[in-house]
Amino acid sequence: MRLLYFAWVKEKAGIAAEEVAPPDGVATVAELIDWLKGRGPEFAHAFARAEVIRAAIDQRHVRHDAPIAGAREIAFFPPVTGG
Amino acid sequence: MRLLYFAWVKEKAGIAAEEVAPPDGVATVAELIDWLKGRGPEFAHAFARAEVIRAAIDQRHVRHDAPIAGAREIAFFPPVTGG
Amino acid sequence: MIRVQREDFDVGAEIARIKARRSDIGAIVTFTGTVRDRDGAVAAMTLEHYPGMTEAELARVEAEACARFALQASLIVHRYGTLEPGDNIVLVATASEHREAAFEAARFLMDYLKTRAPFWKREDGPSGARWVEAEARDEAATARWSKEPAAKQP
Amino acid sequence: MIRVQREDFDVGAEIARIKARRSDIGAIVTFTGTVRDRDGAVAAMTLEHYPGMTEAELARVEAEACARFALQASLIVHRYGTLEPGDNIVLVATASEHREAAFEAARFLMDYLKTRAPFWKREDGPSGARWVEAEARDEAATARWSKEPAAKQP
Repeated sequence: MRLLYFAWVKEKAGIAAEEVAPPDGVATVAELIDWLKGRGPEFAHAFARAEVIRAAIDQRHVRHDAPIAGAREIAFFPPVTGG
Repeated sequence: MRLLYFAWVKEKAGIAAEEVAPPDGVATVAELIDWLKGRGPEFAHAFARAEVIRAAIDQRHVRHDAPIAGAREIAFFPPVTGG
Repeated sequence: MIRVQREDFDVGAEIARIKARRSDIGAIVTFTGTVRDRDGAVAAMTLEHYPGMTEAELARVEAEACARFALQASLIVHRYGTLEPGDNIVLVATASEHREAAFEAARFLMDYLKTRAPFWKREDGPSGARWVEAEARDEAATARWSKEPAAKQP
Repeated sequence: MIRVQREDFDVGAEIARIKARRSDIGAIVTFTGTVRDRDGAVAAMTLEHYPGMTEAELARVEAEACARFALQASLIVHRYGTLEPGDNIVLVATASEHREAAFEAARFLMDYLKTRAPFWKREDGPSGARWVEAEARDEAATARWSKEPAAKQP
């Protein structure tokens, strides 16, 4: 699946987009975040306050308990500030 | 004092503006309307439904119980429909 | 600022004038009221008004809005004379740091001028001319504001 | 209609486009959001967004507004890229037969896009760059709509 990062999540993670293949036990957005945090200090830093990070699966907002099975694109970003 | 009429009040009364000197007993807007109704069939027609007619004294909205003493200009008109 | 005029207005130009030479505004709301043709029933509309009182009343309404809401600028333009379907009738514009005050003030101005400003609409259609009747819901919309706190919003 | 663009927009031209070739509209409300300079603290603002999701989310917000309110037309234009104080950021326009629906729908669109559309503002000032933080009152403004009846207004 393809992961996208925006705003300060992107800056802290040091990457804008990547392809990943998380292991089988990773079933929800929350579990994906936990898995990402273990990939290195940048990700641990970017997702340190996981509760403020918002997620979208295939360009729709989802909660952290959403299942990721079948997702093609998952994005992580801070609360939006447009308008 | 100067009287002004607008919209259908003007059309029914057949006059847009006039100078009048009502007798001493005419102290309020309501009494002025009663006096005007006695001046002829056009005025009786224009003010037949007195309760829907709005009034302004010196360019400020007033109720029918407002005193007319000292008024320079009194206007009568239907409820406004601008905007 | 208020203007009562026969001529049309240009919403874009009015917004540009409000924004000119300042960068402290965050939100601008405009309301444009237009002559609505109801299935061909309106060939033209004539707006009569009470010169002198119109300006005084609009100025009072605008002053009341400025007292209630944290506005950086406000504008009321109201036309009179004969208009055709689609023509502009009234423009209200409000500017504020935040959208809440701009939205509320624009709505307040429209609600108040609908029941206070001395204008009368006469519609001319195929079946003759008729004076437009005031709507009870406009009175209700104005009355709503007297129940709400008059505190300035941020 | 929705547009996501780097270029500026012209409110007057957008209103003219909405009104073109029809005379059934009675009320047009516009909201323009601009870059606000807070006492010289903001030299520039950069709007990042999520191409693809931005368009999808704005289309969903607009469809929700059309389902809730009796609109004759609606428009959302949102800019991205680097902007300066005073520059336009967002335009929302709504047209309806009556002012209530136009006002309510414009406010609904702004409240929803503030908490749903994937944009992020970065302010560049004399003391460096900072990401603008989301405001709790924007969440509250959006939540307000889920308490209200979704019935169409006249």
